[in-house]
Amino acid sequence: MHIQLFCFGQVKEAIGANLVDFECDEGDSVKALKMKLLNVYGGLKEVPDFRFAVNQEYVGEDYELSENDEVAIIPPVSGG
Amino acid sequence: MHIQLFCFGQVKEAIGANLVDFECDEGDSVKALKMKLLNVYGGLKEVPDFRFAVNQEYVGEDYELSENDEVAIIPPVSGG
Amino acid sequence: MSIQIVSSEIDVEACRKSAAADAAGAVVVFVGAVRDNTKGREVVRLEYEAYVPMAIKVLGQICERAESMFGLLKITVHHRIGILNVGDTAVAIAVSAPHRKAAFDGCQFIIDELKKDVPIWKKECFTDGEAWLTDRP
Amino acid sequence: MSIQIVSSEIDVEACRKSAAADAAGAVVVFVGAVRDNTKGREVVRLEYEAYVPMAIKVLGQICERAESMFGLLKITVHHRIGILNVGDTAVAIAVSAPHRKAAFDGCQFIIDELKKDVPIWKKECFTDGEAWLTDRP
Repeated sequence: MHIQLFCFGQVKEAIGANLVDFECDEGDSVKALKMKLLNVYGGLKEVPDFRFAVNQEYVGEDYELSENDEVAIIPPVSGG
Repeated sequence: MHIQLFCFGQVKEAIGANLVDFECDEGDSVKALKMKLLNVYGGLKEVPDFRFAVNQEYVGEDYELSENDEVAIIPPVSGG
Repeated sequence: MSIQIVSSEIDVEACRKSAAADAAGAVVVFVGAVRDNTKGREVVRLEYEAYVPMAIKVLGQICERAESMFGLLKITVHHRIGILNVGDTAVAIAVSAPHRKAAFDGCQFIIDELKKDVPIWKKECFTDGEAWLTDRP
Repeated sequence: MSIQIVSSEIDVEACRKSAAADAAGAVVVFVGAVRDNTKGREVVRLEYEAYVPMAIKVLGQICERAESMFGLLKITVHHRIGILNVGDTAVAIAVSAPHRKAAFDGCQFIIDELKKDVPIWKKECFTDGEAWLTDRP
């Protein structure tokens, strides 16, 4: 299953791109995606407490992903 | 003893002027002045909780007045 | 510190700019404006008067306390007197601080104290009469 | 309600004016500016980036909550992204309310929530290095 992954700030630097196409399995939770990402991109371990957003809403780790979801990895925000 | 009396807002309307020369006795306290004023200007009784300032500082009722003091009667303020 | 009682229009943007500082991460501006109603009664205009020299003196004392209590960097307070119409700015308070909490707290402190102690008065002129404002907001 | 993420200079005065309303007795404006130092380290410039569509969406949700929690009349939030220098405005938040307490509380709520949840990031560039800001202020 194919998802779009948006990366910002420290995450973007850890992954080396601000948009990547990522393959995961049908029915994968956000938690499963996180494990896979940490395996592929070791640099993510350096980023403190990142959250996930799906289709521009924050989601918990139990959220079940669907084909073509727009997923964003949100490192600690620092606007303002 | 001679003092200058500045009047504002409701006090000005009760007294009918914004500056009056007022005679009181040597060593009069603000409290004594207040009693005299209430006798002369009955309309002052309608003004809620006015305070006194002498030479542009708030003073308590025990404050002892001096010749040529600039006294102001301060009705409830409503700036802003 | 800039404290003024003026009888013409207040330039809020100039107040804000005068409070800016390189060490300031936060500027908070409070604008008190003439509302179109007071508890449902339609307001036509307000008339402000002040005991000007004392108002400036008391405002200065309030701002000095705010500066030391909250660590403010710059403070500007301009209050207008005379006849004001709906929408007019009666007071503008601009403060700066390294961080936002101090700026919010300091600005709110100044307007709260102003409303308690600064010798300025407003008479509200309604469509059906007029009254000196006496109840504290 | 006006919410914008912009890459050019923010017009704070326009933000303030857009929040004015005849029923408003109070307008509070918060300006977040680039400080010349962070904990004593000299700042050269900041680089802001945002996940723009989500930032606008989350800001909209925050402003809707603020509106109903505090009874705000109008709200304008403009946040700048890109490269900013010392003194530049990073964010301007202007809110109006019938009375001042609601305006202060509502404005402070919006900037507090913005700093917790809106997907915007700043990298601080010092004279001696650079770092993504991660500790919450």
